[in-house]
Amino acid sequence: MDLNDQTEHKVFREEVRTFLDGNKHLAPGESAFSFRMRPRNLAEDVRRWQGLLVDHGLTSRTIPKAYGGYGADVDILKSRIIADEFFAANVIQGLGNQGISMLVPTMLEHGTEEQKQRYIRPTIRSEIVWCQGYSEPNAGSDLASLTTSATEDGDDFIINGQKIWTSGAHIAEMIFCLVRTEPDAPKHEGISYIVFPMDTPGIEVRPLQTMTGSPSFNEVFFTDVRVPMANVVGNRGQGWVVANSTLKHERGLLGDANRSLDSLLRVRKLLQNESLDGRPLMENPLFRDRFIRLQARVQAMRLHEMRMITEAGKGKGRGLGDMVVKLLGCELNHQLDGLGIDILGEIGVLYDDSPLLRDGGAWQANFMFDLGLIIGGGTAQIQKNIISERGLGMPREPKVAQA
Amino acid sequence: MDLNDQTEHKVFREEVRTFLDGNKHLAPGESAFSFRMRPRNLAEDVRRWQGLLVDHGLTSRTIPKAYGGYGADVDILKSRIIADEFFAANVIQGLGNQGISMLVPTMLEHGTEEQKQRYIRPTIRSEIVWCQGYSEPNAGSDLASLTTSATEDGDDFIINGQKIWTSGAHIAEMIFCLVRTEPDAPKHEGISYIVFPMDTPGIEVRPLQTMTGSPSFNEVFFTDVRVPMANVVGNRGQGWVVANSTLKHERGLLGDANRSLDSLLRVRKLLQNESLDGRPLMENPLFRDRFIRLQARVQAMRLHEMRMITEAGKGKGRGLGDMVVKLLGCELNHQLDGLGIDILGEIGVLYDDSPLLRDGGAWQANFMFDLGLIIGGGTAQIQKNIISERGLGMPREPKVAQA
Amino acid sequence: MDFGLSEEQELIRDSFQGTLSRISDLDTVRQTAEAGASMDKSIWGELCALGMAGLLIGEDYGGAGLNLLEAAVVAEELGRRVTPVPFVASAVMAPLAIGLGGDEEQRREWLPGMADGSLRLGVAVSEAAAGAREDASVTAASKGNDNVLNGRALFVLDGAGADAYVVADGTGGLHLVRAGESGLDTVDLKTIDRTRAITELRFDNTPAEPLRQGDGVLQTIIDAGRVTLAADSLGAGEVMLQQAVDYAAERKQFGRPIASFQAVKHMCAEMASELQPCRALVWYGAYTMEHDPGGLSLAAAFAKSHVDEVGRFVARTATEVHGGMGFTDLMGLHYWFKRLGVNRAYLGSPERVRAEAARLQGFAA
Amino acid sequence: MDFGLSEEQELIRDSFQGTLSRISDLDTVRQTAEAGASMDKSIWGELCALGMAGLLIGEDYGGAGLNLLEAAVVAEELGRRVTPVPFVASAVMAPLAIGLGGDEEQRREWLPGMADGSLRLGVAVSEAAAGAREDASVTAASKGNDNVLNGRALFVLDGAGADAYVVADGTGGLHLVRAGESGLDTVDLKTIDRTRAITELRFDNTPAEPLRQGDGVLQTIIDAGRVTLAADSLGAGEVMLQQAVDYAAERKQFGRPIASFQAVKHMCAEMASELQPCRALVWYGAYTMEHDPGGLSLAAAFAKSHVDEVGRFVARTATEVHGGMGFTDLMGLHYWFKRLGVNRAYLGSPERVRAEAARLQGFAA
Repeated sequence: MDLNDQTEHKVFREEVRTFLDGNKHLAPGESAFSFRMRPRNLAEDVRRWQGLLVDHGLTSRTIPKAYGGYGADVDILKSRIIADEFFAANVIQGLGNQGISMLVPTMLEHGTEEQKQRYIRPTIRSEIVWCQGYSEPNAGSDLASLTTSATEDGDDFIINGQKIWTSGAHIAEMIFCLVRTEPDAPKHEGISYIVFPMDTPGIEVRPLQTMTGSPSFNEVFFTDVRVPMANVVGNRGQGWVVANSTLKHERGLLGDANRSLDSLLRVRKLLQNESLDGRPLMENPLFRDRFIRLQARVQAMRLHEMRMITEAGKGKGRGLGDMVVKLLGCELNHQLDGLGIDILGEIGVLYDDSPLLRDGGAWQANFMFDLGLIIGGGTAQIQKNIISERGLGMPREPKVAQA
Repeated sequence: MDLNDQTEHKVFREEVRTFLDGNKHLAPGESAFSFRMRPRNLAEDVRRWQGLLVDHGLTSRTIPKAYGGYGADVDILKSRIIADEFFAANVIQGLGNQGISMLVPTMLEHGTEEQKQRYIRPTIRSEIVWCQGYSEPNAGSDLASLTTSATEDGDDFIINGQKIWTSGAHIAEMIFCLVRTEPDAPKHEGISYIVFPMDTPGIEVRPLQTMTGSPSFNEVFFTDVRVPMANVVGNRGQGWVVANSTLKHERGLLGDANRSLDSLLRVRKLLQNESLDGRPLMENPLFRDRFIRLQARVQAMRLHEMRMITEAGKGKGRGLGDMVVKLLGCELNHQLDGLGIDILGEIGVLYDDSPLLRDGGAWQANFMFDLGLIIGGGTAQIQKNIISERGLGMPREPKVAQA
Repeated sequence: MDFGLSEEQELIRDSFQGTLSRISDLDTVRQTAEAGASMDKSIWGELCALGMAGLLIGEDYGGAGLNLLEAAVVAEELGRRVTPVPFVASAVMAPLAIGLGGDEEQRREWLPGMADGSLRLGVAVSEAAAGAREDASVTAASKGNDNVLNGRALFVLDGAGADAYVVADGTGGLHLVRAGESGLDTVDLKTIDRTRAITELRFDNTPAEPLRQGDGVLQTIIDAGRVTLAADSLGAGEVMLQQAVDYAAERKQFGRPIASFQAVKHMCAEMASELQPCRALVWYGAYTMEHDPGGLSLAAAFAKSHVDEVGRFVARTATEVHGGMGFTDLMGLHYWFKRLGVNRAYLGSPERVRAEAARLQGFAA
Repeated sequence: MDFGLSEEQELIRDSFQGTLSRISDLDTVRQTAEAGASMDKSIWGELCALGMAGLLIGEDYGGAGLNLLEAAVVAEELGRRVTPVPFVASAVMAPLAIGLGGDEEQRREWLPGMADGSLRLGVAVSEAAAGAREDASVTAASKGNDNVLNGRALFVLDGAGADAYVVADGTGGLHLVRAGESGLDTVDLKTIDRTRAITELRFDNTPAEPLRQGDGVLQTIIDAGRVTLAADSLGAGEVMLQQAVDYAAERKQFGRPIASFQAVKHMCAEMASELQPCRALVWYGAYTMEHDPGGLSLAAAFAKSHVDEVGRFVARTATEVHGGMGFTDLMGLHYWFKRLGVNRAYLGSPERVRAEAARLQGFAA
């Protein structure tokens, strides 16, 4: 175990700091976090910043140069150093949207050379923003039962159906999407993974009102949407396998320890700055104890992430340790939000543009949004199924007898 | 809603108090609670006391006179008054063992006139002590899969098999038992409910060592045990129905709010009497908050019990409100034990005859025993199945397809 | 002993249940909420016609002369329907404040209008009930012949659009302040719960009329408010459970209703188990006001704090059972979620209320 | 950055794992426990031959000169096997106390015997680590040329049969007291955990030798002890989970293995989820002792308090998965249950340790 930087890494850390000193004035002020909460059109400064980071190898480091990346070898510690230094400087990191975190790795693994050439560079530079078309109204946890159909017509597919929970669909240029191309095959085997522009005729995006009051998600309707068959990624009918590699990326993304740390620091500020009957709430032993409990959990998650990164660096496969991250991380964030709300008391139920509101209403918004994340990306129940089955080797739910 | 005594009840309360003033010197000193923990031979004074209570209608009040009871009408409030006054006087109440609480109601409902005449009077007077032969090593939660067999031989059954979790088998004179009399019938339909003496040849009782260190339970082995067919209670093959009425009684019995109240008072004493660094632990805001949380739960359970008693008195059937009592009550007791242990710190892990031990080691013993109760009498998981299916009308687990 | 509702109480429940099912459906709630109105006047009118506003007001003053248990029964129904009308302050705390704390003249002046619903009152007791945030505090002083208030009261329940306010000063005295009085500023505070409104009051030598028999009344109205909020939460929680059960029966995944999955069943069983005993706790809290006033504060503390905790658990778990649908606005589940959220914060958080329960029993200084 | 064990550390783990699987099976544990011995001498001998007792003792004194991380790795294995040998006090806290707090003469006198296992030491620091119960307190005084102790120390770890004791006085000073010294009484205390022994020490002008460089050492050995207990609990918890998974695969009810029921699967998934990140927390706590000593106390507090809570959850849940079988003695599951139970109480309850964590960060006075 060695958590100190070696010489090469000390040099690299200095390089990152130098970059930040010289360029942080160009960084968009908005925190990555609030950006994630409310997808909106990427401001020009965000795209410029992203391009700058790509050019300096401070994001998408390991993407081959041929596809617009930095072409660096995998070096977990360098990634960590980047994250830590950006965090310390309070500067927005490289974007972690669905195109970058999900489409790019999938395409690198399954795409044709032409697809890679065409899509990866603009995606990592955020010149193309993607949305994900997986869930359907009747295919949530049971994703493989999706029914959006793609029927052949010459060299094209004609797509009809509906997607839901499509985050960012209203601002995305492209969608990566699961459609049923082989209606007669068993349900996991008739699905294809396909990409197409969101301005293709026949696509309608409707914002989905959620409990937070801001439409973070959309419904997307397809009516006779014509897409060339060449846009399938991986083999036709094998979309389930292709998508599952992507889903794994999503599950990692959702339980991010940095996000928990950020929340924890905000809770600490509340405890220090808010008062009740004139006394700072940090003096309240119950809240303090809850805070320390959650602090220990955040610390455990951060260190666990470092252990997982190390194991991945040693070429160990993703195991139980990775599977638990989403379940624990989402729950931890929800608990942190709940503590924040409780510390604030009646202030904690204020919303919108109410006077006295703290942190722009983020506490309530996050309390709901993080509950949404416990549900989304595979509900907590599905996560527990996966952990018990794939992680612990327990049997799958037995098949149900036909009545 | 009226929680005050009416004139008749005021008079009755006075009668109970007078009885207690005049007779409490005859009461066995041992509390009902410690008695339950460690079944042992009933001392003569316990039987005498029980007989006295039966004669005065202070227990088994509503059992018909013909069968040795007091023959009183159902009067929930009078039962409550008895319980309250005995509790206040710190005097052991009428016994609540398995014979009285389970066998007697079952026999009243399903027994023949001869069975009632023969068994009820001595049972309620504790002249006969019963044990319950339900669970088997491979039939725990799935009780109906029991395999102890009873094969016909003239007018007798010959019983072979094994029971487990038989509390008090080593001191019981009689057993009420589920055996499979119709091996070819569907599993719920081949079972009979049968009673017989524990000194019948072919019965072997072996104490079962448990985590508490004291053998509260037994295994009971039957080898060619000969029992007259006339000892079946209810119809042959309908033992499942007969037993289920009894199980319901058990489930009520296990989640007794008086027991929780008793634990709560003991926890309060710990908080007041124990100190850390010279300061009473009641000054610790964390323990105090946990105490008040659990106090609210105990209060909720006590009041809920009163509501359920009232509803039963109005002839409403047993519903959701009754089903939750066991689940909540056992969990609550376990939580109270855990708080006691935590308050005691290192003293709380002492055991046996250790110096410094508090309350004879009851805190650890109960922490384990109450966990055993969460498991026993239908695990918490089975309770939740029942609540969701029978209480909330959710569907049963679907049948599993044969592989 | 009879631990249950009387026939009359059941009748009240049924009549509110029937009326509310007709007039307070989700569409109406949604319209009111989305319009930012936090009160539906036609619902208010119909419920006042049923006697809601005068439940706790003596018959001599045009009310029904009933007790807190009846108010709790009604609150539960309002919670079930997340009905957008003022109740806890306007129909419970304020009538009790004036009924118990006002002299005959004050009762004559205020109660009849309150009983028929033509007068609505907000209640400003948050600093006493939940603790003072920011620099909130109210002081009363004499100015000439007048009694005036100065300072700031936050989180005034049912404050928006009220005709007057019952205001607690820092010493526990209660005052009546008319809307539009000189030196009175009101600031609307929006919360996650769009079905009920709170405000902030700012006093600058604002004329106020002291309640002349106010001793000990402040704690009583806080206790009554706590019981009422607990009843409201109980109703909201019960509905969330029922919605979860219903949704699970309909929603299919993996070829079967999700209600047949053990994980979903157990989530529902746990909600049901936690909710069931809450009713007795709420009823008893309400019952003590009339029959064991010395026990009211403790009983109210148990009811409020316990139901708050159960409420948070149920709000979260029922939403989870609904999956993504629970997170959307489509089914409106979040109206109940948010109602439970604010009930928890009002009139003392569970932590604070438990600390009071400890003090009441002599366990803490 | 490398957040993992070195090859050497993995070798140590594997060698203890191999040896323990051979010598510390459940039958042996049970025999020792049922005999009331709380230590198996042949196991002790074999483990000392592997270097267990001298792990943290410098090579100059016959030890392996390793660090707390290696001790944590070993503790996890001992927890996995509920091995009935003294470790936390005898092989971690006492060697550190003398290594850090003793002068060269004291180190020369004690450490070699401790390293080879011929000397076993108990550690009496409960009053400092967990708070004083009853009238426990120890005072040191000079009497002539001698340093003597008076008073009473409770819950002395690894105290039974020890050759000497490291004792903290009320001011934080550390002393060595030999077994059999005049004015020393020992009282054995039985706990639910039959695999390790604690005692009480009573001092009546008992001659004692102060550790001459003791400043700050008391807190360090408490921190090291906390990390070690957390590691022991982690091992015990991991085994309980594995046993639950194995039992569920075997046990059939309703015609299928209970492992196929979602409720059982989810209980196991929850245990696994809670346990997984504990390892990093424990390792990091151990790592700080060498690499970030200023951060040791806080890291140890997080490790101890969090693993304590996870341990209670796992102990209970794994027992539940076993149904009645978990409650019997047959499978011996309760040895792990009880080991987790006492680890929670020793060297500071989670509540107390969290309060310390708050103070360390300046959040509380």
